[in-house]
Amino acid sequence: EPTKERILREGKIVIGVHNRAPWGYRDEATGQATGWHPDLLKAAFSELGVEEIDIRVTEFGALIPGLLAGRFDAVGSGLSITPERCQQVAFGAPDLKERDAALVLPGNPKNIHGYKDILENNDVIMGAGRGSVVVRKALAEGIPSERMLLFPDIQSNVAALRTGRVDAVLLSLPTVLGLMRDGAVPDVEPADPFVTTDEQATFTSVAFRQDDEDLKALYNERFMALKEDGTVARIMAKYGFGEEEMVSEGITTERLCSATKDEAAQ
Amino acid sequence: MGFDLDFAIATLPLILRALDMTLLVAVTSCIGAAAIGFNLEILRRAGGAFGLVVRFFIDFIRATPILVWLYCLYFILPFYGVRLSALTVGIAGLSLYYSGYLAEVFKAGIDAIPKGQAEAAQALGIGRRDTVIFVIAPQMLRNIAAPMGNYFVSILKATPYLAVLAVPEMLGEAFDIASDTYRYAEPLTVAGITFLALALIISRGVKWLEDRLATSSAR
Amino acid sequence: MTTLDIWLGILQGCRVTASVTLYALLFAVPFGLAFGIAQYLTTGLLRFLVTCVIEFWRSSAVIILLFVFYYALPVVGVTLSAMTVAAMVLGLNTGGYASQAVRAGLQTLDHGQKEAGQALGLSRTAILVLIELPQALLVMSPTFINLLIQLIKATSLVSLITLTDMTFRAKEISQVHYEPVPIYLSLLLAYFVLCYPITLFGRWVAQRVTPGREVRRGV
Amino acid sequence: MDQSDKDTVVRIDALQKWYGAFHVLKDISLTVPRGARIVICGPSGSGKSSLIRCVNGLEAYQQGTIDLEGVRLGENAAQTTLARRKTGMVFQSFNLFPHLTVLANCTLALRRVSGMARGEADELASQYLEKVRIPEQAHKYPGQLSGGQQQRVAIARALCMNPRLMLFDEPTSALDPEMIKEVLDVITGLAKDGMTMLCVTHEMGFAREVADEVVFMDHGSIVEKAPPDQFFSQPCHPRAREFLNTLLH
Amino acid sequence: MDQSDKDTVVRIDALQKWYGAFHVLKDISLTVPRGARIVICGPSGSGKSSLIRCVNGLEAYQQGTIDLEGVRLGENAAQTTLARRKTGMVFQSFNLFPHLTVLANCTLALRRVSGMARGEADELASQYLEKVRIPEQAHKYPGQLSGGQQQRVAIARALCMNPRLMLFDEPTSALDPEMIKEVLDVITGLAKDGMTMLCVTHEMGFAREVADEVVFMDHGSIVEKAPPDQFFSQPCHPRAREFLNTLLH
Ligand SMILES: Nc1ncnc2c1ncn2[C@@H]1O[C@H](COP(=O)(O)OP(=O)(O)OP(=O)(O)O)[C@@H](O)[C@H]1O
Ligand SMILES: Nc1ncnc2c1ncn2[C@@H]1O[C@H](COP(=O)(O)OP(=O)(O)OP(=O)(O)O)[C@@H](O)[C@H]1O
Ligand SMILES: [Mg+2]
Ligand SMILES: [Mg+2]
Repeated sequence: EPTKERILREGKIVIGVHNRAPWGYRDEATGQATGWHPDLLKAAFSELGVEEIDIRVTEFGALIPGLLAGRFDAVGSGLSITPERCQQVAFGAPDLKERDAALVLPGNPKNIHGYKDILENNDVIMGAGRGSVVVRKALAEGIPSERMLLFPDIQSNVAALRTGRVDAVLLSLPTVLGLMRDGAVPDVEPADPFVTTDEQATFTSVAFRQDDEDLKALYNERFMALKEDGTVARIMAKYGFGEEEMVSEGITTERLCSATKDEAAQ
Repeated sequence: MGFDLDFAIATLPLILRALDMTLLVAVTSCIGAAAIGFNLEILRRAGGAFGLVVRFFIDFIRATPILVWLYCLYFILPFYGVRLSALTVGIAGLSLYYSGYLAEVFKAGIDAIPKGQAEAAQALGIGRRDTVIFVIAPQMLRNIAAPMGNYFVSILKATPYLAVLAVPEMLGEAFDIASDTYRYAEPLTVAGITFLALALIISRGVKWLEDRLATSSAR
Repeated sequence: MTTLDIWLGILQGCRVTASVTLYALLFAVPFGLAFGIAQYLTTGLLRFLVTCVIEFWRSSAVIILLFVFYYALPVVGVTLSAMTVAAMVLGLNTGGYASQAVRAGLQTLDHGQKEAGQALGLSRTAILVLIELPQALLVMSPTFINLLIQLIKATSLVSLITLTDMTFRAKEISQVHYEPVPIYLSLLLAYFVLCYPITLFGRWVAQRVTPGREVRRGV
Repeated sequence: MDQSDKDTVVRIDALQKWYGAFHVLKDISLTVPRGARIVICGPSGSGKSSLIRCVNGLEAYQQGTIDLEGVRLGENAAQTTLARRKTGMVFQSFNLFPHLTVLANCTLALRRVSGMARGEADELASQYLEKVRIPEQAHKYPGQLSGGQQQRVAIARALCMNPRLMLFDEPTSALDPEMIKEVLDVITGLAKDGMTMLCVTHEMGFAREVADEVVFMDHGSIVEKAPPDQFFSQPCHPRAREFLNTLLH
Repeated sequence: MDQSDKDTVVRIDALQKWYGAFHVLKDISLTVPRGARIVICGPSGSGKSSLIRCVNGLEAYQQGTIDLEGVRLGENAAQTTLARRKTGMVFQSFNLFPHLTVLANCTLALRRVSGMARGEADELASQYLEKVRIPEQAHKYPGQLSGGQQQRVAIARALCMNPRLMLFDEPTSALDPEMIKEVLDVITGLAKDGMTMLCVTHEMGFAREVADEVVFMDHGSIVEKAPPDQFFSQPCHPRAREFLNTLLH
């Protein structure tokens, strides 16, 4: 039975998340799936009679293997669209523009305001999530891997920052906003500003299996409708996203999947 | 997804790059764990309040997972002013943790030596320290070769936990390749087989040692 | 979030930790018994094959097996639930260790026991079931209890495959509440509370099964 | 089965046994008539244990034959099992089952091999425990008994299967001097009751009192076979003479 | 140190020892003059081993005193160590160090305790190995020797430290009959050379030949002390008579 039919029949979709605000996580209070992508998916499918969003929480690195292994129907946890990932999974329409940001100790003692500052100061050790896109950007900027500590999750990164093992933790801006929003993280602050170029921005989306083109098409169709009626903007507001995070016209999944590939070819 | 043998072979050198780190951590930790464990056991045997403390320490280690220990040493000690490097924490953590297990191995090894051996040494007027070094330890080695080898394999297999401390060991390297390429089967299989091979080499080595010790002094 | 909240939050994972342990035992006990006995009884090629199976489960890194069984097997059409994978991998790994204990227990048994059974005309099976196994299992019971503790601690790995055990809960909590000290100390304590009574029970059993073996302070 | 066979419990014929290259039993022939009490002695390593274990089927042999009440040993597994049930074996180190009570030690084979019901087996075992004079220890575990008591349990356990032949392999050599007597007394009692027995022992007083015949082995061969009086007073073979000297210091 | 003390190797005075609540040695007094050869016998559990182990400092005692050539045992650690070096102990179970060669077994204490150089120690040890008649086994491991040979090594090992007193705890009871003689011969040789010795044994032939005095213990007390001839022919105490009977079966 194709995934789409099954979802419509059961009225339930299973998505993989890595438990990270604001992307996709289990609300400690209610136990329900919440976050940017779960909310989008909920809105997109609820009119089709799919009321239930079932989440599987897993490590970030296991999101795509889990999807491919059929452990869940979609990944709704802030995956960025990259050409390599495009070869493995089918991304829906880009839904959020994602800039990078850095967490630093209060007062930003090492004065970090961009990749360049990290590159130029040999004392600075940066932390990041193992397998995250910022690592690749940092390498592309020329930051040597000896000055990177890659931890499996964000709380380890934050702990490393607080204990002085790293001087800055590079994350996506939405992640940093999510961390700061509920004030749960003591003793750290976002580097203000952290300058990135437009080319360095990435775009997130929901990922499906490549076999499930029809499911993806259905989702895309519903996503466009939600964009039209303002639902997307409302959900963006809920998580504190504004103009900056809006995906501009003309940016499509196809382009994102091939664009950097051309760059790589150059 | 399938399994691409060419790709698997291509990942081999990348993964083996981290072999030296894995071996460094494993070998140092084995030596550390054995040294600490032996001293713990000798202290425990001495009895008294100190013996009780040592005994509780060993029990405590054995009742808690290694991962939590590594977290504590790495992320919690700095709050109290002790900041050790990841490699130091990794080696110290594995050594301390497995010293509790090895202390038990030494205990069994010493208990298996007939009481008469220590008595004979005593009767000859040989001091306590010399008795341990020249009479007890060499005999113990033969009794414990096999279980000690098992724990050495365990230490080897525990090195991937150091990934949480950002130490670049083999399994972490395999996961990096996987998350770069989104091909999991090949790098993990290569890493898995490498670990298995190392583990088997240790087991065989221990078996060889055991046989040698057995023939050099047939009881 | 108070330390009490953290503590209660971690305990929510206790049920999964316990279920994984219990289901894993369903694999570990039969595997350990069957393969331990098989290794004891067989010779030649058959024994080699039995040894290979045991060594595979015993010497492989659990973390890799979990990953492969959960995320890679479905690709070739075998989809097992997270609980099944966790129970099977942890269970068979523990079972591999247990089989060595069973075999060692049978081998170290006085040879005369088997001969006395033969001399009485008992069949090989009867000797195994009525004479050898009861004694071997009794002698090995402290080892089995140690393996149980190791199994409980190894369940901390199942968070990798989406099971919400105690370690997973600690991670979840640390994702909303960035205070490593109370979280990891609570986790340490949680495992200790779970495992220490078993340690004490194991010691009590060990004293019962080896009566008259007074603590030797000969050294 | 002719008449002579009926009166022969064991007939060992040209038995040869090797451990690898080591020739441990060299052309042994020995006939044990019903009711005979034969003591085997000889220096350490001469093959006494090996011989007695062959009779019980605990060791394989390479040449020659052993017949137990007319049944050829080792020809097939079923016959060997049958033959084993006809012999009771008592070991130097007792080999009681430490996890079973004295009574359970005795009834194990009765119930598993002869398929006897529990009550009946218990009763029979109690009789034999009385015979070896420890009925009151029935519910203790072997570990709680003295060596002499343990060896007597081992004898009772063997007797329960109602053997035609009892084999003893140095039954007293692991015992303290004081306990040796109580065990030898029990064996002497059995002999008086007419039990056929083959006994490896160095207890010369016992041999003199009980044996019909003393067999002296050396280097895997039987070098002398004589009634005890003759053997002790005028051994023919020089090795036997030497051996007797060492025994008496 | 007065003259009588010079001629006394051990003086045990009103010795009392308990294992927990169990009174194992009850008011033992015994004097061993230089050159004396005393055999201790008695039923199992009567406290023979405990007594001999107290003399060697292997066991602590609660009351009474032991003086070794005028040195009070246990008063301080250094004196005890010194006293221990003056006694050589031979155990029932040999207790050789299985991981060392015969020669290394003998030289270990010489080198570690007396701080002797290797060559010198080897030479001295070889002399004693010759004395116990196994110089040719020097480079074997204990596991490759027979029980009798092992026990002779144990004796040589003790002799190397040049003890004033040799203690033997049933040195032959773990041996096969044939090997008992070779060990007893060695001990007899020592006795002839004038070595002072305290020997627990049940070998009556040996006691008769070698001992100056036989001490019979029962339930932790010395109940009879007599020259061997008198002890064996007309023991006064009923327990001693009973005990001698069991030994002779
Ligand atoms: N399983 C075996 N493999 C090889 N050689 C063996 C084995 N069992 C016994 N032997 C050897 O066979 C010889 C005879 O052994 P056996 O036990 O029959 O002697 P024995 O007369 O009973 O001696 P003892 O008085 O010491 O019991 C010995 O030299 C022994 O080393
Ligand atoms: N460590 C101990 N703790 C408690 N009781 C002990 C201990 N060692 C010996 N005993 C007891 O003390 C008593 C005397 O023991 P000892 O070994 O001195 O006797 P023995 O005369 O040498 O006997 P045997 O002839 O059996 O060697 C025995 O009843 C024994 O059970
Ligand atoms: Mg024998
Ligand atoms: Mg004794």
